[in-house]
Amino acid sequence: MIYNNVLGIIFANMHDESVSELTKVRTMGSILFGGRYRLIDFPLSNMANSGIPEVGVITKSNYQSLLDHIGSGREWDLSTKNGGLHLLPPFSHNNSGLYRGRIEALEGVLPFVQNSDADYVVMSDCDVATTIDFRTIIREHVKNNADITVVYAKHNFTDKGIGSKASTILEVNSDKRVTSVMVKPDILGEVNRSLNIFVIDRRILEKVVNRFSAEGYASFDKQVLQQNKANYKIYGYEHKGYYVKIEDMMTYYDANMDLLNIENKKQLFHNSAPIYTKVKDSGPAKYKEGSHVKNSLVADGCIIEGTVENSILFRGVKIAKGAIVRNCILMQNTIIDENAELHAVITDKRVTVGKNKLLTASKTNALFIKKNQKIEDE
Amino acid sequence: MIYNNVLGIIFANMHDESVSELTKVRTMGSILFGGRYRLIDFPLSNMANSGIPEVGVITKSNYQSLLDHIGSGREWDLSTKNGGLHLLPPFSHNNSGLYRGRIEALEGVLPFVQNSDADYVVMSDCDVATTIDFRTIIREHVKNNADITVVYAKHNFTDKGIGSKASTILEVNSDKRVTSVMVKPDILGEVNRSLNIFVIDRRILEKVVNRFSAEGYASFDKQVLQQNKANYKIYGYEHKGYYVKIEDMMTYYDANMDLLNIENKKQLFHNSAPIYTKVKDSGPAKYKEGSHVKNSLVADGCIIEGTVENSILFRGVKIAKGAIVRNCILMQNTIIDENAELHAVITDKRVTVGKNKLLTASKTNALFIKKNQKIEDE
Amino acid sequence: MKKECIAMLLAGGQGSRLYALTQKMAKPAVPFGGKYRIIDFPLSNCTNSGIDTVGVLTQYQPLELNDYIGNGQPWDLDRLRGGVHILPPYQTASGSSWYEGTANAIYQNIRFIERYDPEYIIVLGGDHIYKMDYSEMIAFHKEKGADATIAVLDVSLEEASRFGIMTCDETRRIVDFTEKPKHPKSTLASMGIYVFTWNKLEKYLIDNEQCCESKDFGKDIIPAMLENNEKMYAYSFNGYWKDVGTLYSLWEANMDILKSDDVLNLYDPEWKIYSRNMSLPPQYIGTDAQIQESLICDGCNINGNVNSSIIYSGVTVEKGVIIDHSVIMPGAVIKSGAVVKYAIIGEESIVESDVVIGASKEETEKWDIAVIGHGETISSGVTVAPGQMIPTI
Amino acid sequence: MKKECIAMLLAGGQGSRLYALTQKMAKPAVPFGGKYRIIDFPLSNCTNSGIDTVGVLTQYQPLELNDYIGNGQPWDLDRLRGGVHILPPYQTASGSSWYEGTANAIYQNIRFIERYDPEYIIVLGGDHIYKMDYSEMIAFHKEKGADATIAVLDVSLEEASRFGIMTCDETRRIVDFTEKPKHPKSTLASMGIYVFTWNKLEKYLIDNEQCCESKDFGKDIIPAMLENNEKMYAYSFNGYWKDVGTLYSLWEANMDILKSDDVLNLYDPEWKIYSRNMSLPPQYIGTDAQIQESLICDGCNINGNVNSSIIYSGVTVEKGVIIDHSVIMPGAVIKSGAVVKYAIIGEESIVESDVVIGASKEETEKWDIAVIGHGETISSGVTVAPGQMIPTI
Repeated sequence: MIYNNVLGIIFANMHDESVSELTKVRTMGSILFGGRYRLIDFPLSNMANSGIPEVGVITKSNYQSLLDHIGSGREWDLSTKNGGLHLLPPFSHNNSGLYRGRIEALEGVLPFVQNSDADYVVMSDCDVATTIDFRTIIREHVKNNADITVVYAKHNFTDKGIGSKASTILEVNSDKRVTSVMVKPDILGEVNRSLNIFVIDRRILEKVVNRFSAEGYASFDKQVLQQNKANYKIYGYEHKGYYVKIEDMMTYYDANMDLLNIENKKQLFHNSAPIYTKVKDSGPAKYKEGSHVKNSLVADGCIIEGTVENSILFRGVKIAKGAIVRNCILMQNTIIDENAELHAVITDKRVTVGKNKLLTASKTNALFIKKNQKIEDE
Repeated sequence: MIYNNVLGIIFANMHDESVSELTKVRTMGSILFGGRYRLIDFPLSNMANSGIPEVGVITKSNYQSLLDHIGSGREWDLSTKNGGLHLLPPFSHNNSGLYRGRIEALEGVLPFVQNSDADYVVMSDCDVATTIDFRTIIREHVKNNADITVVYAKHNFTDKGIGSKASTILEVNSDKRVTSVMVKPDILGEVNRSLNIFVIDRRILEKVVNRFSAEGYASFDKQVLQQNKANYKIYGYEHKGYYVKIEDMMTYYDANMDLLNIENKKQLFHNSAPIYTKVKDSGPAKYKEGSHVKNSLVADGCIIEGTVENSILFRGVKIAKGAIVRNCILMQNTIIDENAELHAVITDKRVTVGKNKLLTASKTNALFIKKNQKIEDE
Repeated sequence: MKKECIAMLLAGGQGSRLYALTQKMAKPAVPFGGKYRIIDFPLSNCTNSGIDTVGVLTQYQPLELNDYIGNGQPWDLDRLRGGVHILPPYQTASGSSWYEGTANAIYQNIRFIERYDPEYIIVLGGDHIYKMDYSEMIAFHKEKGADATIAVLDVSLEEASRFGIMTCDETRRIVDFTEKPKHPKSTLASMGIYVFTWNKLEKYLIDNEQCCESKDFGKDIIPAMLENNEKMYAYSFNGYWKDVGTLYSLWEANMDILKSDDVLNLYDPEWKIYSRNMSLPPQYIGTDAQIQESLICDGCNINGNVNSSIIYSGVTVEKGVIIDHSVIMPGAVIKSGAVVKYAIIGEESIVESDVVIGASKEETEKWDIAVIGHGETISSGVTVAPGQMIPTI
Repeated sequence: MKKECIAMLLAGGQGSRLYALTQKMAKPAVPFGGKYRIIDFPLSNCTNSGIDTVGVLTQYQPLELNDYIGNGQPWDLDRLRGGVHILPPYQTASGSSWYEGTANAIYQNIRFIERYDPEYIIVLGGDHIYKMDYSEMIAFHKEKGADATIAVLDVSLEEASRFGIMTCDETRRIVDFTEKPKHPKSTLASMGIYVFTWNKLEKYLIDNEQCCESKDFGKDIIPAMLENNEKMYAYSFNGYWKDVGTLYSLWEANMDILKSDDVLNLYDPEWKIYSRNMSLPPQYIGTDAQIQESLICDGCNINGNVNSSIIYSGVTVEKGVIIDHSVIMPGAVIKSGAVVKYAIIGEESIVESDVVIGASKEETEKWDIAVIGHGETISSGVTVAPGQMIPTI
């Protein structure tokens, strides 16, 4: 069974800076998404569903929420004596706990990689939510006799939003061999965008990290993929399934709202490859007399008496009588009091919006309200 | 069930400096002891056996080995959704990860204490190995209507070794109320020595930590027990069971050797209150032809062909043909090659002593060999 | 390893009065309350009461139940010492036998119980919906120095003849017990929850094997103990308690949850009801949905009209559907234009377009709930009358 | 949830030829090799082969076994999806029955198997000691496109008539199979380990229920498949394999372990044998102990003379005791001056001072091993002759 021969590595903090409002109190991996998930649930569930028996999660800072969320890895069936889930905290990296890029981060956890018997390493960031079977990619990687396989997807960059400036762009030839790599360019049109998911031979990974970290380089994309593409057999793998990539607050908002399209939701959540997450044992969602709910995702534990449209409600959200919520993302335990009205608002966990309050913003620039904040008359 | 109403707190790093040879690569709590244990196994098992459902372990530095050892708390049956085992790493403490004493350490984890519903907190360091039922102490604490109960044991200080200079000494009146507290004094004779185990009302603990950390104090023993003994109802509880207290390398050596007295071993390891530890799935200990083993503790997974006397062998130790080991403590996976001879040596994990090597020291000043060291001819 | 108190949960019953729902499933595994199964209630009560060792006695269609309980993790009962243990009947060197009665089931597991050397055991049923702190009942038992304590509920005089009925003196000591009396002397009804001092019970279990045919707690053990003047007390319970032994009472208990949070609060963080999670995405409420006074669970797609109903996990309700006062069990699909009123729809059943199931009390003379078994398909255009039952084939 | 391959472990046998040791314990729960029980070997093989879903079919005295397997954690089989499941017989709406044969036991659990929708199932016994990578056998099965693959061992011609014997063509395809032939045509013996393509086996299981009395793999299913010309292959195994179905072979297998690391290496970090841990302190070897060529486990106190023996967890061997070529099971106490030679002493048994049990082959004419059952006390001064058996009362 080839996929038993694979080690998973997840970078929980990579891209933290791109959604700094949300990562002030947590890692990229522990950002809440889609009503009941955190972003790390996607790479972790994909790895578990692909039969990868051992996964290391590289963290840097703010990882208490991540620690609470993944626990011993039980929900992903990665709570085992052999293999299983390993949190790799910063102290393994020269005690500083800081790293500038993927290469430095990997250098800090090199003993973990070296102790593994695996032939292949699957590496993933937490900025992409998708359902993907790593077994298929590894088979392709083996067939190509590749050193490194980069997972990409076609994307059409327009002049809206952050554009290509947050991505690595690949060109591949007809054999799928990578011929050109652009790191954070500013371009338009349809291109191959890297999803920050890689398959790499373990021994090559060790060599690459040893060599380039000694030379002081930090960026994997620049140093390995771009500068050394002639020295390694680097292939691309096109992921054709549905995905969202979170690059800033606007893409975060849009990615959530995208799930209100039921086709997208179906593509992200297959019955055959469930996305696992921490179980909270909330009661069912309760719709009281007078509730009006349309085109929304609602998690267990919500209690709704007001109006909710085109919105995402995380677990334990309460919408009181007469309240109106439109185009909003309300995270866990948000409370919207009587007759309050919200348009295009993102609330972090445990926000309270008091009676009769009115908060409006636009869908292209949603208003963000910080964790634990109370918006009430004094 | 009163003891379901109790929160446990273990200080894993307290006293690290006293056995710095061993804590260079680990916390006090993860020091190996008695053939198959780590010191934290004792407070953790005592808490589990006393039915305490939730335990926080406060760490500071070097806690990777501790993390590996306690995992999700499964071996202590503390791997539960509610309560269970919580590792409280340094970043909860102002991001600095450093604390000077118990009060500062507690300040860093105060939210954990405040979130608890418990009425009582049992606090323990990792420097004492004993079997103790916290239920009895809590009952006494409740009966006395005490704010704080300090567990102590009678001890007769002689002029040998470190003496009283590593301990807090209590005087109690006939009601067991604490009347006098000496912190690290230099005295002789039989006194009440604190075992660094406390029961304290949760609300009192919160108040004490808030107040004294704001005032800049770090030491619980000095600031609370000594300076404020009139302001709190502080009682002593005499622990009459067998215990060892580890204060420096010499007491560490003696504490291990003490277990070769079968009466001591019986007192430390009851059938009714087992000491749990991480399971390694080693094979049985194997005694080959030519082995001579006397008066020794031998853990599973050892393979012995040579001579072993008055020694403690941890898991996976190999003693080759013709080798002689006397009055030694050999930690996990130590290898003693053919015809090597060791007297009064402590080897850390994975030490190798080559063929024909002779290492001798005295029982009052055992030789310590660092982790992974190889003593061989070049 | 010694435990002060362990629980023995009698989950063996076939639940024949739940016929359509228990053809291939033990009664305690029947879904309830949106995301739960009946057994979640006693198991969660155990966990919340600090009881970490539970023996579950099964013999009828235990596959779903075994699979559902699994390692016990959802209820924090995946313990290295204690935890939840499924206890089926077994063969011994001297022969083999199925469990013959409630007392016999416990008797056959004496060796299991003795591994934990308990002071007390609490005997529970697997077919009641309630939240109860067993630790308070055990404290009462200890305080009274009782040999047996029976949890009791004050019922109406009419109902009393369906229960085991007790008479107590002023200290709550039981002076009389009658199983299903025709002329009840009191209204204190046994809830089928017993705390026993174990060494006392063990003796009666062994004696009972010799003498009695029925081997039952209510019929044999309790009367025998009473006769011998053992110290038996009644522990009063005042909360919500419902026997869900019939299809109607199962439906009614579901409806009770909708009434108000106070009846059976499923949102109390201090007394959570745990259940095995199915890893489904959040429910999606479509643009044509109309939902009033209902509970809906993870994984549902709702685009119809839902009123006063409980929609379990992973249910699809298409556009134009009307669901009223109904219980739709996990994975069912209700297709466009179907009307489901005062009905129970079993797990994974499919109700095709324009089917009409059940009716409200006002719409019909001979009213009762309609029931569709698990995994059934009701073809387009069919009408299922009120009170009709379509069992699983 | 889909699994490519799941294991079904037949642990139901009474093991009547292990009489003294299986009076109150299913055979797979019998202690073996110092700190293991027999079932640790197939379970650890599953884990090490990447099989994370195992059904354990039990019906005889399953208490120890259930308790020992518990949540499956020691073998990494405490999974939320898959993991180890105990499968006892059960009652259905249409009746109830005990398992009647190996094939019937699997047949009765078809619904369990189908929950995992497996391509393959591997059928294992619970009474063999061996280390085997099942994933290689499954790979062989896939490579051959087989319907059934049987693991075979080359035995001597004399032994062959005790086994199911196969004849193969040059592609390893099985052309003939005979259960316990009087005149074996080959020496390829079935180890009782089968890989089946599930949808193929399912059909034969269902057909077999109708036609046959014995409902057994070796007697019915394999011959029927062969007759129908299904693709059946023999997978050769070369490692150590021992049936421990008799007291003598159990003793012998224990002695085998002592011979050399190569026979059955218990110290291989790449293929650990997992077992449930008892949380005992390290063994103490006293000042009067003499130990040669022996295995000793956690929690023992040894102060006597131990030669070529296996001393299980928590055993006490007092001063002046002589133990030779013996197997001392967990928790036994051998008191001062006792002599135990070529014997098996059951769990928690007590051998009082100056007892003599067994003898070496040289010391006696009618030699055999002596056996003391679990929990027995042998009073001071008693002599237990070689070959004598004292069963558990």
